[in-house]
Amino acid sequence: MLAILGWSLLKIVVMLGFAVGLSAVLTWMERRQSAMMQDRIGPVRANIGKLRLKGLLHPLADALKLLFKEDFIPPRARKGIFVLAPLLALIPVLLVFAVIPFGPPLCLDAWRTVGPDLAACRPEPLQIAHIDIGLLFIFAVASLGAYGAVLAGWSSFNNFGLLGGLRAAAQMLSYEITMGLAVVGALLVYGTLEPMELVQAQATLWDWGIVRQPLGFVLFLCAAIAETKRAPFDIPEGESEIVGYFVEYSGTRFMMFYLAEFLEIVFVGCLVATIFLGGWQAPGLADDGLRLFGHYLPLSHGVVVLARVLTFFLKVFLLCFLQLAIRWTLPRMRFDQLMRLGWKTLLPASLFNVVVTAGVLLAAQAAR
Amino acid sequence: MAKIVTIKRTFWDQLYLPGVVRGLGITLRHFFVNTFGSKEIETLRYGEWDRPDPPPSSDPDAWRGKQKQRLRPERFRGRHRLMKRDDGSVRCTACMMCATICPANCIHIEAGERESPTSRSVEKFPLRFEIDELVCVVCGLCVEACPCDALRMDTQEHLPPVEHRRDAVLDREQLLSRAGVSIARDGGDGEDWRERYDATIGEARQIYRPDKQGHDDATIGYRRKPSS
Amino acid sequence: MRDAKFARPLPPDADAPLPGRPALLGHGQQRNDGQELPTEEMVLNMGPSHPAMHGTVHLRLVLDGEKITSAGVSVGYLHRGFEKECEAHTWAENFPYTDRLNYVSPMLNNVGYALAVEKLLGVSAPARAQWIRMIVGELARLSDHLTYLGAQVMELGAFTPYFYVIKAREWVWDLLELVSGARLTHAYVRIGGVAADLPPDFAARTRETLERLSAVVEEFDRLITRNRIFMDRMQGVAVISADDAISHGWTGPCLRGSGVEYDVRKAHPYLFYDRVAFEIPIGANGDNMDRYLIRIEETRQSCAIIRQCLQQIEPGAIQLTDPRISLPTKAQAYNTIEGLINHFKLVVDGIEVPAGEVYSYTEAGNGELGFYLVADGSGRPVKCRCRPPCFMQMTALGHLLRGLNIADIIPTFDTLNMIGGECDR
Amino acid sequence: MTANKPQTAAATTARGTGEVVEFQLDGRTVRALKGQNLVDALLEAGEPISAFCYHPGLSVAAQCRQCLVGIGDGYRLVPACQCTVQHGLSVRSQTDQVRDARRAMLELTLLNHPVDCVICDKAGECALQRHYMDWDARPAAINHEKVHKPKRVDLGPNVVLDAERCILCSRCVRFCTEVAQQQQLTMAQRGDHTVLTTAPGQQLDNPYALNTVDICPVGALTDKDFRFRSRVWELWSTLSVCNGCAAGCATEIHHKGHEIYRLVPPKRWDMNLSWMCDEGRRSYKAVGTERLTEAVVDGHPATPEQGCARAATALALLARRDPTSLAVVLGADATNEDNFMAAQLARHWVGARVFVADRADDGRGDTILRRDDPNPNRAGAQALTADQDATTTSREALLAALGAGAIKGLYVVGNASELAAPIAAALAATEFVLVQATHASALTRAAQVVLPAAAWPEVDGTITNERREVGRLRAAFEPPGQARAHWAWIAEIGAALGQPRQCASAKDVFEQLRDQVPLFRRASWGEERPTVRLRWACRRG
Repeated sequence: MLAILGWSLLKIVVMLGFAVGLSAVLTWMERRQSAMMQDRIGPVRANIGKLRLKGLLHPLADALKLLFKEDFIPPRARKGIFVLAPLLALIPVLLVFAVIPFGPPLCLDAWRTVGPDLAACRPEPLQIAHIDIGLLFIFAVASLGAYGAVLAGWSSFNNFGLLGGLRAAAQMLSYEITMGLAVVGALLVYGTLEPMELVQAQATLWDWGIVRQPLGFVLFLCAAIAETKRAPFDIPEGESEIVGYFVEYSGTRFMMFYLAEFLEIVFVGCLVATIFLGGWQAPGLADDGLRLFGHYLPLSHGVVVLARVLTFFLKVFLLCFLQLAIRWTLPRMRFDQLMRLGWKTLLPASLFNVVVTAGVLLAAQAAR
Repeated sequence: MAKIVTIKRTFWDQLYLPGVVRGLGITLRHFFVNTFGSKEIETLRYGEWDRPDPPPSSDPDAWRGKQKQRLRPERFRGRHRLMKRDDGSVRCTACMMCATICPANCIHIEAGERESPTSRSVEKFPLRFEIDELVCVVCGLCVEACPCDALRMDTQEHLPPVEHRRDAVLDREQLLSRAGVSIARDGGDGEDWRERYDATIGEARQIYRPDKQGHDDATIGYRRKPSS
Repeated sequence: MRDAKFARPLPPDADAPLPGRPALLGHGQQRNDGQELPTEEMVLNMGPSHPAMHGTVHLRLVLDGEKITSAGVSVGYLHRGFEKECEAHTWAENFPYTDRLNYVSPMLNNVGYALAVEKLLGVSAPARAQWIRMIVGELARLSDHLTYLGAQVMELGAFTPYFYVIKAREWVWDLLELVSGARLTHAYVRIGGVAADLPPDFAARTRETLERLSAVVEEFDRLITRNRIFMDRMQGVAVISADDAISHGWTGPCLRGSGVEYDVRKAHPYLFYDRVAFEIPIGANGDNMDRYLIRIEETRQSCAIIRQCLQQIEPGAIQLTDPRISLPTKAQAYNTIEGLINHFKLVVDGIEVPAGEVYSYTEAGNGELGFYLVADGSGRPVKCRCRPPCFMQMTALGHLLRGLNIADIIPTFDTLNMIGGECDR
Repeated sequence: MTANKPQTAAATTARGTGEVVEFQLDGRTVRALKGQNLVDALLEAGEPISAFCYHPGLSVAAQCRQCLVGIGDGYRLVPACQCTVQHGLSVRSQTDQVRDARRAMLELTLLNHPVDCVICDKAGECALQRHYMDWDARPAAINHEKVHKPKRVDLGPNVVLDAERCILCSRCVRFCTEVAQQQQLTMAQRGDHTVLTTAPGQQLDNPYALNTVDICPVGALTDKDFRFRSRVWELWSTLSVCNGCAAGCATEIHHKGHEIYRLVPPKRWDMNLSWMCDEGRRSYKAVGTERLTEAVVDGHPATPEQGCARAATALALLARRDPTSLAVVLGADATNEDNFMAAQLARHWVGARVFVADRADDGRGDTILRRDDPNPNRAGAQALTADQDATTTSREALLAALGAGAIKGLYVVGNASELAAPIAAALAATEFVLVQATHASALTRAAQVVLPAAAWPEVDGTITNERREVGRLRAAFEPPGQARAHWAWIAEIGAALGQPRQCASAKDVFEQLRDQVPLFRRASWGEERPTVRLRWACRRG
């Protein structure tokens, strides 16, 4: 019992540490990366003594600043809901990391062995919670995040906030469907809803979701970015038109929205990596060592697991980078165009994807 | 000749993706060039760099170089300074031309009378000469209006940030702290001023109305009828 | 649909429902025709302090969900009394004030004002001064259009292109600073000429800068123009017909967007615009996209004009030598009583412009910048009326916005390119 | 009206004889007075013509040759100032020959003029500057060393000479001889070494010496008092009337902010020509310093409302007891409006006796401008008490009544300058003293209520000079602190006494005065002459 508790705690620490740590880094990256894309320097001023780290201390400074800022609640706001909304935005996105596998099953006793028999040593899956319907859990919990935005906008007693909240509700509901349908293709291919099994099924590059489901990948990425309310789908914020649902928030509460946004980026990265990019699988890295172009390098179990964990983190990081790059390149869509894209383009395309996938699978079954 | 610029959408435009990929290509190129390659960043770190000596004007790299310091052009209108005479006294004669033309009314002068003028035609001098650099709009008209070459804006300096507004009001001593000796000699002394001017004008860093401007009598076109 | 309807003369009471469109609801009115849930219109005040409102301008929007049912525009938050201020100063002292009209292209205002006073005086500046005015004026137009382009895409959410063109604008300002000594408020043009000659290596630097600048504009064009998201936002939005545009008094790129080939530089050439070859870009649809494309094309044309000017400019005087108009040289003022008297009288009394009135107009960044001056023979204007181009364009904003989405305010407002300093004066 | 006009031969020449004749000017027919000086006639005809040495109030010297015109059919050039208008005269002014001649003369005048505008007080209103812009406006054509002459020569108590700037027009010499009747200035040396100097053993020291500074067309003569204090174009100008003596000379107040820099005579040929006495010019100095700026009640500072309430209570009390024990003293230095309101209060509101406080003649009058009577408005104050025997309102009567203890309440409008001490000494029997004054005196120190009054440059109003001409004062700027015009205080007290307010401005008071007092029936308020900036006062010099 104690061991299970210990393992769970350790995994929670690793996964959430990674997610929260990366999202903190992302706040810095968002600025520095955009600066580099825009021929600027970006913020480099925060420092402790002479320690500047190219501005890496800025997230720290931001957090401190936001913590000590005045906590302002508009006089005519619905106070209870106003206070609740940021939590509603933050907590679901923290929950979903529970089912993301960040590494292969680990057999701690056999970490020196090359290619141990995992079935024999009762491996510990590097995943906080092993749930058979993991993906459904993800969608179920993630969709709760919409309430945060809607309630924040509504309870602020601000017209701009209200518009932002309404937009958020419509947008997140619409794209939820596409997002779900886009995954269905992958589920059909791999035949499981459990993320760990999904990843294990993508053992070779050929098995990766992006190869098997290229359309599904694009659709999912698109819908996922829309779910996270990032450019070009940042309509609920639309800072140059309606500022956004969190217009009245400040201090710690604003920080929660802020953190939730970056956690969502990490989350989307994790999800895309898991479903379409082979999760912790790295091309050529097998259970017993590195097999590349006919060469074989034996590696012990511990090393392999570590390499795979790092692979997963690297993939997530690169996906985050891609999301930031998109955000700093594209203009914002208009609300009706967004709806049209969602319902008239992405939804039919994802249905089409499901039908075609199912057809191909049926044909393949029939042929076998 | 009109040129119609309207564009029509193509199938590729309708697909979203080509545009997105093309855009990402451009922005990511900038990213990688700036992060790993030769930088195209021209940001100037205001306040972190000191004013360098003015560059030789023919060196274009010095003017807009890739170094951290931005070099100001020769005509840059910076904080004011007052000039001195050969004998070290202030050139200004408190004629109020600058205060008169100043659109911001930021110059305040109080005139005084010298008991024993050290040279000719300087019996009047400014007891107080204050310029409020925060009110100043840096238009340079005061320099243009000064008939004594007493006031200049060629210090190549911005006024540094100040803690209190009163610190931005430069008094006579502060304005004189960067004083130079003008080559201009007023008072109509000597018959050879034209020749002397031609010889020394190269050193005179007069920004406005350079003294060598062309004379073209043919352009005198307008004659107003004099009135009483 | 909506666009086609707008492309007809505006009814005298523009707030009345247009034919073929259901009557718009007033604020607080409820609609319940048995088919939809009862809804209520919302009033949203955008501005005067709002991230997307250039300078300070206030829009009072009545919204039906995301749709705008009516938009009231209030300008004047940046009113500084420019015209009255001019009456209290001499003719030559007013240049710093004109700098602050359209503060993204102050040189064009400088030139426009100087030309107006010269028209009243019946003189014209020496040839070199006119070439210089054309060069700095077109540089200012570049600065204006680059700022517009940057703001346009930035407010649509694409930040990166903004920084590219803003960097290019800094290069333009570097050049203008080289000439005038200031980056933004140049106060460089004078009545009867310009304040100083071009610096010695100006031509080479300008050519080099234009090369880099053109590359940036082309990259900008590639980066954003053919992006479908951008096209969706711009094409077919806020369409105005040529007739409507003219009846609103539109000029400049906005009018040309509706297909009217009118450019003061071509229609009534001033300076030496008849000696350079350039084209007037016009649009076909009169929508936001056309107004945007015209500005991109005009940056190219401006580059071409500047190159031609640099080719044709010749050494010579940069300022009239008539002592009643121009200050004497500094040497004259230091050394001769004639020069000193001249200097004093021009500074204290100003240029004594013969009594009369004049309307002079030039093509500024946003369109026709006019100055209507009245003189009584003294050293200062009796009246100095400025016709700010974007003020006329703002009069149509409310009509353009009716029936559009909230999100369309931004691109529409941007293409009209309202500059507070100019609009409110 | 002509009683005290300086009578010189030139003055009549300037005005002509009164018979209208016609003459030809560049082909057009112009009407002028026969015998009028041609320069004046041309100026009146709107013809631009300039002159340095000619002055309408002085004799003709024809020294500067700047007013050259062609006379007759030929090309003979003569100075216009030497011609008088005759019927059928033919004058050419706008021919190239004439213009070239004037330009050449100006060039000659400028030849040895120092490059001094920067430190010259005249710059901005300098005739040389204006004529250069009008006639020459060309860069210097000649290179030569200018002749050097003495600078900063002390000519007398008030005037400094810069001999280099002098263009030898001799206006000042002629002024001293003809108007001031003192031969104190003269020209010495010859050719371009000619200098203006004082006559041997003399100083430029006469009561009108500062007029030489005014009429000097350049900055050769400067006023020691005004010297370097301000540039003329920074000043604002308000037309008013000098309060120095009973002559009532028209004057321009030149001021900036709340400070007066100088008083100069306007060109009013019907009043004081363009002269003013030195004493009058300096009279502004008394205005600015150590003013009373707040109301004082029983020795303590108070608000205006408290002061008025206290005054009204005391006046009402005394008036109920015995109106004849109340005395209201009109000021010979207050305006007609002030005195009218004071008389109104005395006669109709409380029923008090009226006196006039004036200063005794000082005997310093002369035949030129200065009068013996130092009170600017004695005639006006006396006009308001014309229905009484003059001996009952005189200051002797006042002092006698005070001395007899017949006066319990005293209300003094104005400073009562030289009466302040005697009145204060005789206050033993009074119960209540109310003083409205600009400056502190023995009287204000003895008073129960002191209300700060606006001085003459700060008020609108009229005063009546010795010749019973009503002159118009115009407010140049706001009075300091709580100070306000006498009439406004009286109206305030009247309101506290329960009287309806009838006057919102000095003009309202004046109109009542005009309607009610016969002597003012034909007086007029005068035209509105706004305060203008000298920079924009259109081409001074």
